[in-house]
Amino acid sequence: QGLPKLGVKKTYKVGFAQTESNNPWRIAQTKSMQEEAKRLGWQLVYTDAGGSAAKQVADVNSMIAQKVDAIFLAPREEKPLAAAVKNARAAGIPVILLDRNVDQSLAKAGTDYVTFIGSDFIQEGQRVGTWLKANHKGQARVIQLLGTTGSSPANDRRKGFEDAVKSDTSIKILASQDGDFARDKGRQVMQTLLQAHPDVNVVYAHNDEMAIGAIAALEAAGKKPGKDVLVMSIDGGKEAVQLVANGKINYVVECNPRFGPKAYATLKDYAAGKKIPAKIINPDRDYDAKTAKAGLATAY
Amino acid sequence: MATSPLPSSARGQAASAFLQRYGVLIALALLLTFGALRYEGFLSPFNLFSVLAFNSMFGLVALGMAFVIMTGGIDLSVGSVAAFASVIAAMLSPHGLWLALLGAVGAATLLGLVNGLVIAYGRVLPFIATLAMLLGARGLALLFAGDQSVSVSYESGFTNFGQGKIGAVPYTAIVLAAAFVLGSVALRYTAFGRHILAVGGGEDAARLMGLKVERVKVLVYTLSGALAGLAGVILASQFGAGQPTEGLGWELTAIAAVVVGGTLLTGGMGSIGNTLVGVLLLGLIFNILNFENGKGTISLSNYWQSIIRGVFLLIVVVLQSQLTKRRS
Amino acid sequence: MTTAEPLLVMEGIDKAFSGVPALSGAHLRVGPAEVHALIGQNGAGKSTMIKILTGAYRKDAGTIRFSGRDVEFTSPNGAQLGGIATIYQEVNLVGYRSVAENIFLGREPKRGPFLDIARMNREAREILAGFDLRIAVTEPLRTYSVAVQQMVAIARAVSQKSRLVIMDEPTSSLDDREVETLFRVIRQLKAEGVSVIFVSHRLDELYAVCDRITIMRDGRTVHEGDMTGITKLELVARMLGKEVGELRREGETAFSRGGTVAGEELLSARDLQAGRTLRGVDVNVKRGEIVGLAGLLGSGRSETAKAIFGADDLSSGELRVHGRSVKFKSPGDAIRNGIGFCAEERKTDGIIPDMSVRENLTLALLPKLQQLGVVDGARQAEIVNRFIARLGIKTSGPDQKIRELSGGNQQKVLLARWLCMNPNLLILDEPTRGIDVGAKGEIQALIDELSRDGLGVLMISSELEELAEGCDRVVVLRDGQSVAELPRATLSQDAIMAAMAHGQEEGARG
Amino acid sequence: MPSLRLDPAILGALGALVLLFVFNAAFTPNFLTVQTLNVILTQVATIVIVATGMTLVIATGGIDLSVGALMAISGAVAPLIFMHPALAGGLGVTLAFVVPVLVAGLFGLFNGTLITKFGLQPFIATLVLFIAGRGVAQALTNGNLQVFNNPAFQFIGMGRVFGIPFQVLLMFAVVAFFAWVMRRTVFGRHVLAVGGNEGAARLAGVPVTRVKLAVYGIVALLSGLAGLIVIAINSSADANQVGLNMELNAIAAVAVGGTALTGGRASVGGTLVGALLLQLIGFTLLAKGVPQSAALVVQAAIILIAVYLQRRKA
Ligand SMILES: Nc1ncnc2c1ncn2[C@@H]1O[C@H](COP(=O)(O)OP(=O)(O)OP(=O)(O)O)[C@@H](O)[C@H]1O
Ligand SMILES: Nc1ncnc2c1ncn2[C@@H]1O[C@H](COP(=O)(O)OP(=O)(O)OP(=O)(O)O)[C@@H](O)[C@H]1O
Ligand SMILES: [Mg+2]
Ligand SMILES: [Mg+2]
Repeated sequence: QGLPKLGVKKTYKVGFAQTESNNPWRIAQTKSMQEEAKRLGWQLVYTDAGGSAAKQVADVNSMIAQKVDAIFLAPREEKPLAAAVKNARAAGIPVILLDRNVDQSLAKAGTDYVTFIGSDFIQEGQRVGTWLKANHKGQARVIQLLGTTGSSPANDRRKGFEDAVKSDTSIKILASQDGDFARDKGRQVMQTLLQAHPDVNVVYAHNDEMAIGAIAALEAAGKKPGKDVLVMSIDGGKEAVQLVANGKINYVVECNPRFGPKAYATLKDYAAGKKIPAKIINPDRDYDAKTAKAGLATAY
Repeated sequence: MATSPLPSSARGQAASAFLQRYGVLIALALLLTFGALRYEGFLSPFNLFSVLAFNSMFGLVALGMAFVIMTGGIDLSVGSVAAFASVIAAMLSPHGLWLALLGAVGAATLLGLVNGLVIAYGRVLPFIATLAMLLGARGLALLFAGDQSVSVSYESGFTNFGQGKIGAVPYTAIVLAAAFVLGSVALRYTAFGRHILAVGGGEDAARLMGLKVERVKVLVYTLSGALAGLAGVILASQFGAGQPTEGLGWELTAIAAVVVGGTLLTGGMGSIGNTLVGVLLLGLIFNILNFENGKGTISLSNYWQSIIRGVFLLIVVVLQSQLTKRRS
Repeated sequence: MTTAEPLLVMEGIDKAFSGVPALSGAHLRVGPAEVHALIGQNGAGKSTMIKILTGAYRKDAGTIRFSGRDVEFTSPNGAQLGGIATIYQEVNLVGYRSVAENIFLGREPKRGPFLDIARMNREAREILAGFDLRIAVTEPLRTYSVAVQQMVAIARAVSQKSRLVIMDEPTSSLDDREVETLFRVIRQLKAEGVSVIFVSHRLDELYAVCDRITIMRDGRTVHEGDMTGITKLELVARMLGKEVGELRREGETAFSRGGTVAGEELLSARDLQAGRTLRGVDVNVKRGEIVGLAGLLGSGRSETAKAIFGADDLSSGELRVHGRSVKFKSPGDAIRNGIGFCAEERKTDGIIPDMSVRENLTLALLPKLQQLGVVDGARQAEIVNRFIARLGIKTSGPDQKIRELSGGNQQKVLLARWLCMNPNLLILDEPTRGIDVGAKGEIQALIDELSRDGLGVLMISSELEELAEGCDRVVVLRDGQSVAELPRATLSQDAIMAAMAHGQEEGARG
Repeated sequence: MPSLRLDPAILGALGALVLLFVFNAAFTPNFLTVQTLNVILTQVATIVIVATGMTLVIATGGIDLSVGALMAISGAVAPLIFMHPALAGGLGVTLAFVVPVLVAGLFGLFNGTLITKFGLQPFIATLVLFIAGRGVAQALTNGNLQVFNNPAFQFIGMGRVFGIPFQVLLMFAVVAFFAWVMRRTVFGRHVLAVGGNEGAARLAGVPVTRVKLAVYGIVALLSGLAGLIVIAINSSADANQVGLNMELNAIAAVAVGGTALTGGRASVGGTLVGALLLQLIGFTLLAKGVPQSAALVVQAAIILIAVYLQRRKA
């Protein structure tokens, strides 16, 4: 009762079930998947669930109906997408999960799907927390800009961070509010929170976009981001890394959306019968004032 | 006293009346034919029933919406209410399907009732009352769920409802069909149905004629809440989780389906059967786009897909309105 | 007349709308099996009285006894269940639903949980047959004319087997033959022991069918008595609050035609065709002339008016204004050519309910009241005040919403809308519909006077006396065609009636 | 003369606004500062600008769901112009102010045409662009985020005149102008007449088609303008995000501000009050640290209460 088999072929017809495409990170991920498929000469069936886990399951079903060779799935939600994974398996199609996992009690790597490739969101939050513990001076008063309420990266990046700083009494979280992973919303929320908590000296944003919005808000309020207020974020896109280099962001943990090469390589390995680990964690970098300039060239 | 027969009984009208009535059905048939000819695997039972199972949620929501719209109202809260119900269903799922079903549909019905009371007796316009519920129910869903998806129990048989089948036919498709048959009968053959249409056709007149307009309104919003609740139970059961963030934009899909089905947004006229056809028509478009992307000839990015969907909607409603215009 | 205990007693009824009293201490007594006339000037409070009785409005004070019990209906539904059926002043039915459904709405025949549709349609047909109305009961009601709708409303009310049937101006959109039918039904109801409250501004009708009368003025009941005990002149005097001697009356109407010299041609329409209803209408109007348009219901009078005014598309025919051939694409074009049109259905085609009397009155005039798009408020106010005074519009002020006015007063505002434009040609579709006799006289006199100053008028009326006395010429339509044209010399009610029914050899189209 | 007395329809919202203001003054630290006022006004500016147009549309008995998408389109077009190498300098910036707004206006006329010529119901007609419009914006930029730094252009979102943010001045100018239009001009009356009874208005010579085209054009132009402000503040144009949910925010502001969604009435001042109220609610909930889930419930309740109250006063 193992995984569906996949023969070795020159080209494959594969499906990529994207969650949504309403932010730069997702768009970069999609682009990477498309470009790499093109480079390999593979046929890619691309679907977009528009932020709905239910639709994503239906999307996967439509790929099954099209008899693709394999499915790459970026699950919108841990639990609902387990159903999609099982459907694919029942149809004899191997699945590789990208950037988010499915609920391990419902579907397991090695039996239900091949593997999970991605980052560990909790760990990302922890890295930010750990860096803060090491780098803040005096009392740290933190505003946390949360990702979209209810989404798993938001929940995990919050949990990782809060767990990491819990023990440190010199770090106090003043407020945690939903910035919807968006620049404009991040800016507006930050503006408002700045009024209520003028003594803030640390901002932790769950992604680059909100961090950039927060920087605009800080500057509009006459504060110097990076100096008066430490700014930290996750994603590590080029714009953010540049800001680290400019000293406006202090620390970024990378969460690289360029999945294409790794994803297809893994599939080829699987077809070739190689042993695939249950989890492939991306070797995500991080950037601070010292490493940013060097990293800029390779930041996505 | 003049006793002229029908004022409108010209011959040429028959054709456009036919088209108006069956136009959507013809469009659906055309779309299916197109898909069948162009894509391999499109007409497979797996694909069709998968589309049906997924769209059963929209179908139920659109059914409630159709009733609401026929009274001249609107219910923007259906998506949030369904999400809320899915959370409640998931929380109750360890106690078995029936309790989860009753509890979730009951809770959603309650929210629908609140909508109805606020609209009928509070005299707040439906758009605003249900807009508030759209926010409120979402908030409640997140509160109950603790901001994340809620697991359902797989042991209690709860998931059979959403995932089980008779032969190749999913239960959810059967539930959908049953709901529409009942709805159709209720609209056509019961006084309640007539009263819904009368309220939509002229609220003041209906009131002066002695109809209990308020009660009719409360009932349709409650019904819409209940059906959204049922959709929420299917959501939880089919996908194995109560999802507080699901259901975004369902109200627009449902409204579009109702309108595509030929129901007037101003109320007073409409068809239940065509609403279902409208749901399937809009649902199939997504499916077709997925298949088109699989052809490999072009890869439609997400934004091209939304442009295509918009243009498709445009074509359907323009044709519809031209037919209606020609008729009257 | 009746000595038994009255069926209905309303005593000391008070009602104020946002502080302005509409009824103060009004009373109304209706005996069993009695046809009771309720009359009064526009805005006297008749409709308000009725709506309080049926629970559509809540009274501020007073008592109501019905069938020997104190009652207070809280909704029209309650009144209906309590044995009171009502035909409200504005036709209030659901246009999209079928005729049969409208008749049975709220009391549909059922079999088990389901409607018995076959029975409903059958019974609807039977009920309508009692009104000599043989129409397809499964068609949406809105496909029929106002008159048919009005008859359906009456049929609905009468078929409810109530003890009291209220008719608030049921005849205002009916013509003579239908009125006869209605009277027959009323007499039949009376024979069955049902009482009827009958509101109308057509006095002859009251004498024809009513037993007793209640007259209201300014929210009070000013007279109560037997119909036979009061002459027309007394009745009008009571209603207007004047002495009988003050009322000098010559004809039935305030028109005094004859001897007017018609000027150059304002409008000439030849062979107008539109839709399925207009199949060749010829009509022309000269400066200073009042031309009547007569015909049975559905003969195409309103359609003719709308087609001339650019509100409906013409499929063929020629239209000349001031001798120039024109094609109006919209009413705006017609208005710019100096034409005004006061439509028949004021609720759907006339008033903007939520706008003030001021804005409603000057709506068509606005383009002339503006400079660079800005409304000249002072001139607007001046015009509005002038017409409120001139037509005696009963309103708490120009800022009052028009929907709060009584039906007749709304009609006056709409007339003013067109009069204030100083049009060359005015098309009036049932201009005095629902207007009390006092105001009617004033309006007729006004039309008369304006026509002497050169205004051309095309007037549609179902009241033949209005046409016979008021017009210089009457064009008669039948089935969408003009079939006769009666010059002043041969004008009489009988002549018009004959032409309407049979056409006339020497008619316009031969 | 239209009297200058306060429209009773907005009393509910105004009362709630005052109450909330007093509450914040008492319980929210640092509330009574110029800075706070600035934050609230700059954040509400785009909503008010769009909602003013929406007020006109709703007054004709219509609705426009496409405003957010139109903001995205205008926001996508502007950088294409001022970042174009051939259009560097003043010309590019000037065109970047004018062209995107006009493009949005054209889409508004498209909406209006669907409604007037094809007889589509406004909800459905504008749903088309609601679905497709954002796609158009993305197609223009190939889905990419456009990042820029152009102080001349960004003046519209970041500039100040006498210390007052330019967008706030713009907002007040728009409100004042359209309040005046609705009160004093023929066009204003025509808008109300069309919404109050379209058939009757037509028979009274009101150019119904033109009035409707105009209001959908106006709301689109204003949305285009708002789109420029949003991208200017953020130094970036993100077709996915610009104007997201704007239709609901604008409609809610209009409704809370006392303009009936059934048409025939309009209160531009009320819309300003309504938008401010909603913004202040958001501000208060954020400042008090209420989590999103609870905040949604509170918002829902307050909207209902405000609408309910003024419904009784009206
Ligand atoms: N809803 C309302 N709001 C404010 N005032 C009203 C309202 N309804 C009626 N009125 C006022 O009450 C008075 C009586 O009106 P009502 O409609 O009863 O008159 P009526 O006798 O039926 O007149 P008509 O013969 O013109 O129909 C009028 O002055 C009218 O303006
Ligand atoms: N016998 C009829 N009974 C009722 N309605 C009719 C009849 N014949 C035609 N109609 C309808 O009447 C309309 C045309 O009549 P129109 O309103 O122009 O007539 P009219 O002479 O002005 O009558 P009315 O007095 O009712 O206004 C059409 O819409 C037609 O469908
Ligand atoms: Mg009356
Ligand atoms: Mg007529």
